[in-house]
Amino acid sequence: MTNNIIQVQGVSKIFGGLTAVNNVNLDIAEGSIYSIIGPNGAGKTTLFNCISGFYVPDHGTVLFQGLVLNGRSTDTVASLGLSRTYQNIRLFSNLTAIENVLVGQQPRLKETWVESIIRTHRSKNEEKTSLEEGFKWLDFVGLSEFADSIAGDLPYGAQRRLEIARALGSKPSLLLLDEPTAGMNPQETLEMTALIRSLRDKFNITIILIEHDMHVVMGISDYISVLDFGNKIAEGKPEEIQHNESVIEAYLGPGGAALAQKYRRKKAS
Amino acid sequence: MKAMKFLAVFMVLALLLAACGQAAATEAPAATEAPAATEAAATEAPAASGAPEACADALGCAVFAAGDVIKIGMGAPMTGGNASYGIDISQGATIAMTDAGNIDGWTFALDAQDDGGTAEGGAAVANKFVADPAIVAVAGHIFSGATAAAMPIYEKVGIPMLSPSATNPALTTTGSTVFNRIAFTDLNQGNNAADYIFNTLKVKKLAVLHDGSDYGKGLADIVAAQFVKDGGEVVIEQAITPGETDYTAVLSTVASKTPDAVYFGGYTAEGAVLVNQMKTTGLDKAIFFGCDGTYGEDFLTRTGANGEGAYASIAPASPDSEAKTKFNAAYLEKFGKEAGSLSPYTWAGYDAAAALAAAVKQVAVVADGKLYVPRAALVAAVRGLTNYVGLSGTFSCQSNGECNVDKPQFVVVKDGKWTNAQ
Amino acid sequence: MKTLIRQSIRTGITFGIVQVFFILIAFNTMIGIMLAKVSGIKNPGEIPAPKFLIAYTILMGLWVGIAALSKKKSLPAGQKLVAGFTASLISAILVGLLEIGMTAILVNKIFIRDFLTVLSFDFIKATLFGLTPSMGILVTIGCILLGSLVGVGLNILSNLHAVQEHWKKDLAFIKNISEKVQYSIHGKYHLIWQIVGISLLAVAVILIPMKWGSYWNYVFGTVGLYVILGLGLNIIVGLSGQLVLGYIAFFAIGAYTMALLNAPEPHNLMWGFWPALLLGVVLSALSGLLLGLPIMRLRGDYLAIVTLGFGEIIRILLKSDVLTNFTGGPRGIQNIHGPSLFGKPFNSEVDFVYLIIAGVILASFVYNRLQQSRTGRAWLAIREDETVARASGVDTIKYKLLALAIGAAFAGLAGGIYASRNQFTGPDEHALMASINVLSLIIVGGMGNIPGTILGAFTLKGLPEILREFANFRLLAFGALLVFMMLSRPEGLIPSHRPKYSKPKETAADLQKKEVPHDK
Amino acid sequence: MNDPSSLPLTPKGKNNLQTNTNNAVKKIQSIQNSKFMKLLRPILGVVVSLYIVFRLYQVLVVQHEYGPDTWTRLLISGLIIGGVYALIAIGYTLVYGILFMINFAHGEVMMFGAYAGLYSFWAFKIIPVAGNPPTNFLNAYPILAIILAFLIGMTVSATLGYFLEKIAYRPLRKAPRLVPLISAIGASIFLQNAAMLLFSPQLRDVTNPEILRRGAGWTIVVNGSNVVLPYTGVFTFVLSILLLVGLYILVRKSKLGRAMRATALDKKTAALMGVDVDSTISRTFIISGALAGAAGVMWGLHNGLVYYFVGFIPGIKAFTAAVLGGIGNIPGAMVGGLVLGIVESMGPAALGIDFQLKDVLSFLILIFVLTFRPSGLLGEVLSEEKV
Repeated sequence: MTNNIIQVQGVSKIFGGLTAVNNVNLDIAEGSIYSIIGPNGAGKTTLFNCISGFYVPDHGTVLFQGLVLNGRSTDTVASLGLSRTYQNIRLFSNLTAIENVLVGQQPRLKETWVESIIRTHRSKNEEKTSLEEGFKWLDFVGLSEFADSIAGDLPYGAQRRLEIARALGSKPSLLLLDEPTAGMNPQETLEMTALIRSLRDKFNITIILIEHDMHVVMGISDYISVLDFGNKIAEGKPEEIQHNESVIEAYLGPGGAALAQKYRRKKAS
Repeated sequence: MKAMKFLAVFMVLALLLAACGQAAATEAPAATEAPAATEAAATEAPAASGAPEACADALGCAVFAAGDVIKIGMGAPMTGGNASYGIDISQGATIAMTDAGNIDGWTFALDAQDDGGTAEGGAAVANKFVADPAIVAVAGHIFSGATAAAMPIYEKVGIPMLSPSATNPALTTTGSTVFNRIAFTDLNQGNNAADYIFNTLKVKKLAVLHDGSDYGKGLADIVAAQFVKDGGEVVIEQAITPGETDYTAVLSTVASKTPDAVYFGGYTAEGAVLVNQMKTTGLDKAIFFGCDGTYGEDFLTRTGANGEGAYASIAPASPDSEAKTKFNAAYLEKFGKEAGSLSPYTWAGYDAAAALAAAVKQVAVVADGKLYVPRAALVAAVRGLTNYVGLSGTFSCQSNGECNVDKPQFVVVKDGKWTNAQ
Repeated sequence: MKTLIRQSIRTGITFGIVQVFFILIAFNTMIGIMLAKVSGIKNPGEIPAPKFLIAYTILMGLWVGIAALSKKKSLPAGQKLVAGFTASLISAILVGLLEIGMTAILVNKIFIRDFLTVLSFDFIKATLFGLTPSMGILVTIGCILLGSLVGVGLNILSNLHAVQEHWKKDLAFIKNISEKVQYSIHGKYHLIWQIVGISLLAVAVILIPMKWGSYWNYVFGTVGLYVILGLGLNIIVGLSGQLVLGYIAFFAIGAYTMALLNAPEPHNLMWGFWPALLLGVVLSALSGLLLGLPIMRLRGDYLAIVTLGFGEIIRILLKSDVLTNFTGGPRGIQNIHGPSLFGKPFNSEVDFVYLIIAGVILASFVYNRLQQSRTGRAWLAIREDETVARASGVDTIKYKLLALAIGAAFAGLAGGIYASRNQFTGPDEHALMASINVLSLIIVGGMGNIPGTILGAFTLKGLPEILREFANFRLLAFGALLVFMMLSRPEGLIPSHRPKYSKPKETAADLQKKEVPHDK
Repeated sequence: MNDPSSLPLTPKGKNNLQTNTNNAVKKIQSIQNSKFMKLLRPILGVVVSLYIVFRLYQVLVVQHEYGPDTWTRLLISGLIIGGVYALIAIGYTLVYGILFMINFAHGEVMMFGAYAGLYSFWAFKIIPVAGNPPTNFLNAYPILAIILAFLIGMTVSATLGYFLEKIAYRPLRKAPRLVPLISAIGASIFLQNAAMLLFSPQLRDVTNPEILRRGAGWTIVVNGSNVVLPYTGVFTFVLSILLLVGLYILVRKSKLGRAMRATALDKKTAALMGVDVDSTISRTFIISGALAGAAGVMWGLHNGLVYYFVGFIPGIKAFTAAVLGGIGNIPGAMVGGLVLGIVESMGPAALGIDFQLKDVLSFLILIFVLTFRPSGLLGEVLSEEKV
């Protein structure tokens, strides 16, 4: 049996009259890189929000390592080992980079406020190790030299990576990345792809990815689901998705499949 | 750079102002033989080194060189929502300083400081006065909270107080030697008012209102208790929020109890509004009975025809003595306002300051070109005030510091004027 | 040139209005009296001698002149002259118009004082310098022009090359020294400097209160209490980002706990100072929690208005008839007993100053420790972005409640000391303005740091005391200064900086040895 | 694999089990926590509602304290004060909607309007008009006099509002949000004391024209007793409602209204679309100032009392009303104002508590409403971005 780290079972989310996510099922294997793609407004981020606890689904359940996540507050979800980043970067922009990463470690720390005041042996140790780990994460995403810079002042690409470092602070077993390469140039995109891959390879973190850049998606995904108007219209390995007609139609509109066929043939010839 | 510049300007400004303050504080008398200002003085003063024969006082003397001014302090709310009291009373007291004349050329001046009417401000002002050797006595403070906080500070150095308006009954129960007041005591006024309402006005159902202040509530509680004791019925007791201009809601509920009269403990500001709004809320037949806080010319102008038949209680002084007329004219000339239009305590403010000046005159000694004001003697002189005739009454201080224990005189508005009631 | 003149006319009108306003509130005579006092006249009376009013008018002109040329450094001298002259002429004309009006009042003996109180005949005569009206007006205009010319002259002079060079040199010298000092503070003598600094501070703290009179001890004691309050509110507003406007309610709870447990009236419990203080702190913290529970979902200004309401509720309840028997009602509670330590009772301002200093040190210590810990970072994260903080695993409700409780506890501490120092507390001590004062002090000082809070407390509580000489102008001046400070330094007098974290040393070494970036 | 121990992570598939047990413990705790928190609010709601119903039952049915005449009086008084609150609250809501700042000095703007009205009426009283008997401008042309007084009051307050924004708030538009608040507080203190020094701290009475005499009114008979419907009160209420409706139409329909809404939503984009943001904000302040001025003159006409502190309490109340109704929301401010007015006048009587505690009651209502509807009765109208 494959070890499914997360199971999305029949999840729907309705805003007013609009069904943003409709009866979506996902089974995501541990240690995989799983991409969710779809045109703008397809409900990808809403689905993300349902998984990470920002929204409570109207129907269906989300199981994480066998535990039901529905209705859990986001901080509980985070402490269970599920971290995320955001489509439009949401760093603590007046804090320094290292402080951002230290905040990310919150769910694992045990120091209480009384200990903070008295500064016990344990709290000293904890502070020291969390600082060490924080710097290691900054190193890992290549930002150690910016440790004391204000997060809001960092260049765009660095902010994206810092967001990932912050999410890693809680030692997650599942990481949700919402368009991690949006707005990056090809070089930065390459680096980001490598970073994502090494996260899985080195630390066995399962990764769910929302992404528009098909090069990235096809390059690193183990498995892909496609959403359109809140419905899952296809899933499969990258090659399968590439040739799935309903996917192409979703992206290119009716008649798109034929168009793509023609284009592909042309390219091949 | 900008930061540096700003800070520099700021610091210089602050220093300059502080220097001004220092200059003002120290410029007055050349020296104090027994330096009352410092902490040490309180305990060591009697041993005052080299005190001249002119000053043989347990607490030392305030010493004034030629040209110095004898200062009488006053702590009063000069800013904030109650500023009209402080400004008015200090203006009344200023005129007293002019009228007090001089002692062989040494004149009096009022040093009125803003205490905001709060304990914090009261203590700050008291500490400032204690540090100023030219302050011999304090006409104040105005509000009870400030007074309570200031009392122990003056007590240590022997500065006598004579408050025109702090009515909190507890103030005279702490055994303070320096605190005295010419304000009416609530007990005296309230009991008499209740008796008068029950016996003379034949009121059987009374509504009691107050403004939630120390003064108003104290008075209202006493009236209510005494009225019940007399055999009447207090149909409703309500507190209103001071400073507002619409009391129709509370008056409507009062009206539903159909009282024969409404007693109000508080000041003109709210009293006049109540009187005006009683007419539209179904209380048009009830008698309005105020206290010394609602008495004054201002009440008449603000209520007009609505005020006809309203009662108040005042200290028994002839309402239009010659001195009072003269004072009213001087006040209008100097401050552009009718006396009593800012607060009902204008005359009391004058009286407090004038009585203190009189006490200073009584104890001051002139020797070798200097004026000595012995502090302990002054404290005793103020406490010993007997039959002092002021604008707002005749005062004799008792051993606890209450100086106004006469029975109140009741007055009623008749044809737009306050007239003595039967 | 045209725009320059237009600008100058606008400046002139603005300053003309300001000066008319100043005269209508009798600011001129007040400054005149201050000038007289400074120049050594002991009792200048209520209306100062004409020469001081003339000096005031020249000063006003100087101000116009300088203001007309602000932000116009590079203009040639001739144009500066024109700008200054235009501005001052316009404002002088406005003042002149006012004085013509006042003359009419004077000549026709109109009683205007029901509308504008200060315009007594004596005052009008004094404003015209005791001269005939026409002469008075001319002298006024002349003085303003003269003053502005002096201002322009000063401006031109200070912008001369030589003068500027001189300034630059001086500045460079100062900067050099300060850099050296900073270097040595941060450099290898770090520890020594720290020790020297702390011991100097300690000596000052121990010695200075003895030298001050009781007045300055009282003032600085008050400042100290507001430092504690400021630090507490800083935890709530500055660190965890919750705008609380009724903070003084917690102060009231501390003060009343002390008062009820430690005064003969109304309950005569007489617990003694220390237990009462402790209970006050605990009760304040609990009330912070209780207030926090129902309103945790609110943010920003909603929270502000709700807490403002809470503050008012506490004040009104303390004052109300319902609780009179319990709290003493509007009378407040008197005769609160002070503390004693090892048998020595505290009975002077000096003793209390030491107690307050101890309180400030305790509060700063706790604040500092919390700020630099996991807790502090959680608060900052909540302040920055509550949703993300939550998704990063910060239990936001817990930390927000914690901030409220600890902040409230600080206020309770300050309240307890305050009540026993004044030996009195009453409901009107704890009005809305007091809350606003505390909020203002942390923002004026610079939010989120201890030195800022201390400077803010000095400014906000010390300044009104310094401004005492201004009598009833003092709150006016205070309000204007508050606006001015916000305009000139919106980030506060001492802005906060984020702390620097140095990479733990052995880790760096470890990394070099072990960690070489690998990809599979 | 290369040395995973150097990194602070659970190596592949090793420690997940342990993490899970830890998590399980945590999970249980957090469930307890969240259940408690979730139940807290409804329990609070039920308890408070039950208590209110119980008190109402006691006062209205058991004790039967007040007859319908009293209730009518209370309702009238509440509606009138509520109308004024609403008018002031609009000023807060407009400014808050566009700048997200509490214009703390708004009450003082109203106070200056009240003074302007006061002095206008005085001046009109002095101007003589020939006739038999000779009368004065105020009573000869009362309607014109009232209109003029309102115009003067509104102009003064609008001017003040304009300069307030220009001097004290505009330079701070990019500063952190608390900074303009403190600036506003400073301006409020300044204006209060300026009024005190200019006009003296005396409490003044407004001279009403004869047709709007204070205390006079239509009499209606309720339950056998006369209830007075004062002219000034009716005038105040009707005028407030008219002004509010007018403003609502202005904001909904006019070009300026569109510009205001656009600026409120997103200043940058609005500027790109050709909206002059600065002048729109200035005009917002002018409008809110004018409304406050009108409220001030009404205050004088109805309550008859003007002094330098007169704006402070209505200012705070009106802000409460704006928040109660949902800030940024014009109908909300109106509803909030009226609700607050009625709660203040009828609440203490209905619940049988002291009138002294009416402010406690209104703030408790505020806390209660916000606990269940965190964005006010009618919901806030604010841009997403700001939150």
